[in-house]
Amino acid sequence: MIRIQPEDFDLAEEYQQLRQGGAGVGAIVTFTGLVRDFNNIAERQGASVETLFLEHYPGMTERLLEDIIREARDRWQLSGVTVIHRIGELKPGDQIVFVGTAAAHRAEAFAAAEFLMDYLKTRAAFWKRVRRGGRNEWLDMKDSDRMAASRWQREGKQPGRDGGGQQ
Amino acid sequence: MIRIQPEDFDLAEEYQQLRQGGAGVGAIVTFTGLVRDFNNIAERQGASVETLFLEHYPGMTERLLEDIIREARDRWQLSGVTVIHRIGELKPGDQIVFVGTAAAHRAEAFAAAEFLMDYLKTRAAFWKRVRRGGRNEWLDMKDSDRMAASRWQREGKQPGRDGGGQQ
Amino acid sequence: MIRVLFFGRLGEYAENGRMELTSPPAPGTAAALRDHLGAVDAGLGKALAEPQVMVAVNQEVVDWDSPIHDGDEVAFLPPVTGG
Amino acid sequence: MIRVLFFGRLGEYAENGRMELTSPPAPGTAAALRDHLGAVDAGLGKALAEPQVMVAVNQEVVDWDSPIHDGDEVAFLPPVTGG
Repeated sequence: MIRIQPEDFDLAEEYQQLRQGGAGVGAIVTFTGLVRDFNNIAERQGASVETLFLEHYPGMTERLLEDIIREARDRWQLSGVTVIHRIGELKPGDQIVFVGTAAAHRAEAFAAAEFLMDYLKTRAAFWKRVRRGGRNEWLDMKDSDRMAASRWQREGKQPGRDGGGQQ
Repeated sequence: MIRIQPEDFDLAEEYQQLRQGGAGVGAIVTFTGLVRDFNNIAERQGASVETLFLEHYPGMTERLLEDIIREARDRWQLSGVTVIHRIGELKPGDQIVFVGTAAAHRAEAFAAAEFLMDYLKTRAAFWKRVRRGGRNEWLDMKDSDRMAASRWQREGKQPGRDGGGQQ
Repeated sequence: MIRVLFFGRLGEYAENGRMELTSPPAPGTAAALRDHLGAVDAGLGKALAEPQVMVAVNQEVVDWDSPIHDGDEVAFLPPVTGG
Repeated sequence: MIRVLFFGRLGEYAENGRMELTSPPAPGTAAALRDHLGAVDAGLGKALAEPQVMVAVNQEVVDWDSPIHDGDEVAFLPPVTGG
């Protein structure tokens, strides 16, 4: 399930949903991303940051997320997958992204959740900007995110174009 | 925080606790283990299973969990760690174990949660038995769990005796 | 008509991050459209020339030599920063 | 007095999974205690001889040649199956 929304989400509700996967569900992993202190995010000094704003490409974002989830389901046996990404204005401490996975075994649930997060950071059509001193500043992708995502790529394949197969 | 208890736990409460780690918390990972269908767990045919029971070694269990958590905190920058393990009689679908980690970055939160689960499966003093046809049967450790735990060991060290250092 | 969308830091070069062209600039590739926009606005041209900028046609990321047809939606995408 | 605890499948060899010995069997090592118990109950002896069984003295896993003193708590631990 994919949701892109300005509204907040409720971890407990999402978890209960993932638990409904039947008697075979033995492992549920949830990842929740929170907005960290803005100035930390912007990673440089200057006027203090007023807001964090998330823009997306409606339509394309959903399509990319569907691809990502399909890829995760190809790689691992999953009984449930949920991806929620918030858009619009957020403040420090706010929940920004949720990934939940349910599987028979924990290795699958962990790997799929991490895979989805790595790809959300590097492939899904979201852009973050901060506003400070009355000006908008767009944030750059972190090298650590690029490296994290590259773990999942297989030799001789285009980034993000590799189909099934275990890591 | 470590809790060993017959009582069920509430994911939402544990999550809110982990969220209280201050403005630096950017990533919260939760793992919840559920009791799968008993006959599946016992992994062989026969009379149908009546109950699942978890025994532990009071005192030693807590000590081992403290060691494991200390090791996780040595390896990764964590702003919060929670481990809950239930004991006593459980039924299919019940929550049996919870691991929650909070960190600035998702890589740390994921790695620590997986590390803690691998060690809980192989090093903490818990034993599972099923009752069927009026007889108790103790379950064996799965090879997959042994292998998962061995990932974290460093060369030339005893299992479970390796201190700090990244994977 | 070609609908052109600009995301992230590219959005500042067009009102509301979008513009419309009556037809694809010759020879009708994504690269030609990029070069055309750069010729009109040097700042935009420089921003689009960044090596990490990608182009999507009808919401699918494509190579720069991909064709653009009348009615297409073309989007210029700087590196994403989601999650 | 030595307090001896048996966990998991080993528990069936002692009432409530525990027994008490007045003193450590000579020469006072964990292995000597294991052998002593095996001499009294062949079934228990066989179960304790499984290579994956571990011994803890005062809640610390130790080698089989570790000494056991009066007042110690000795526990025999089959492979764990938590989580």
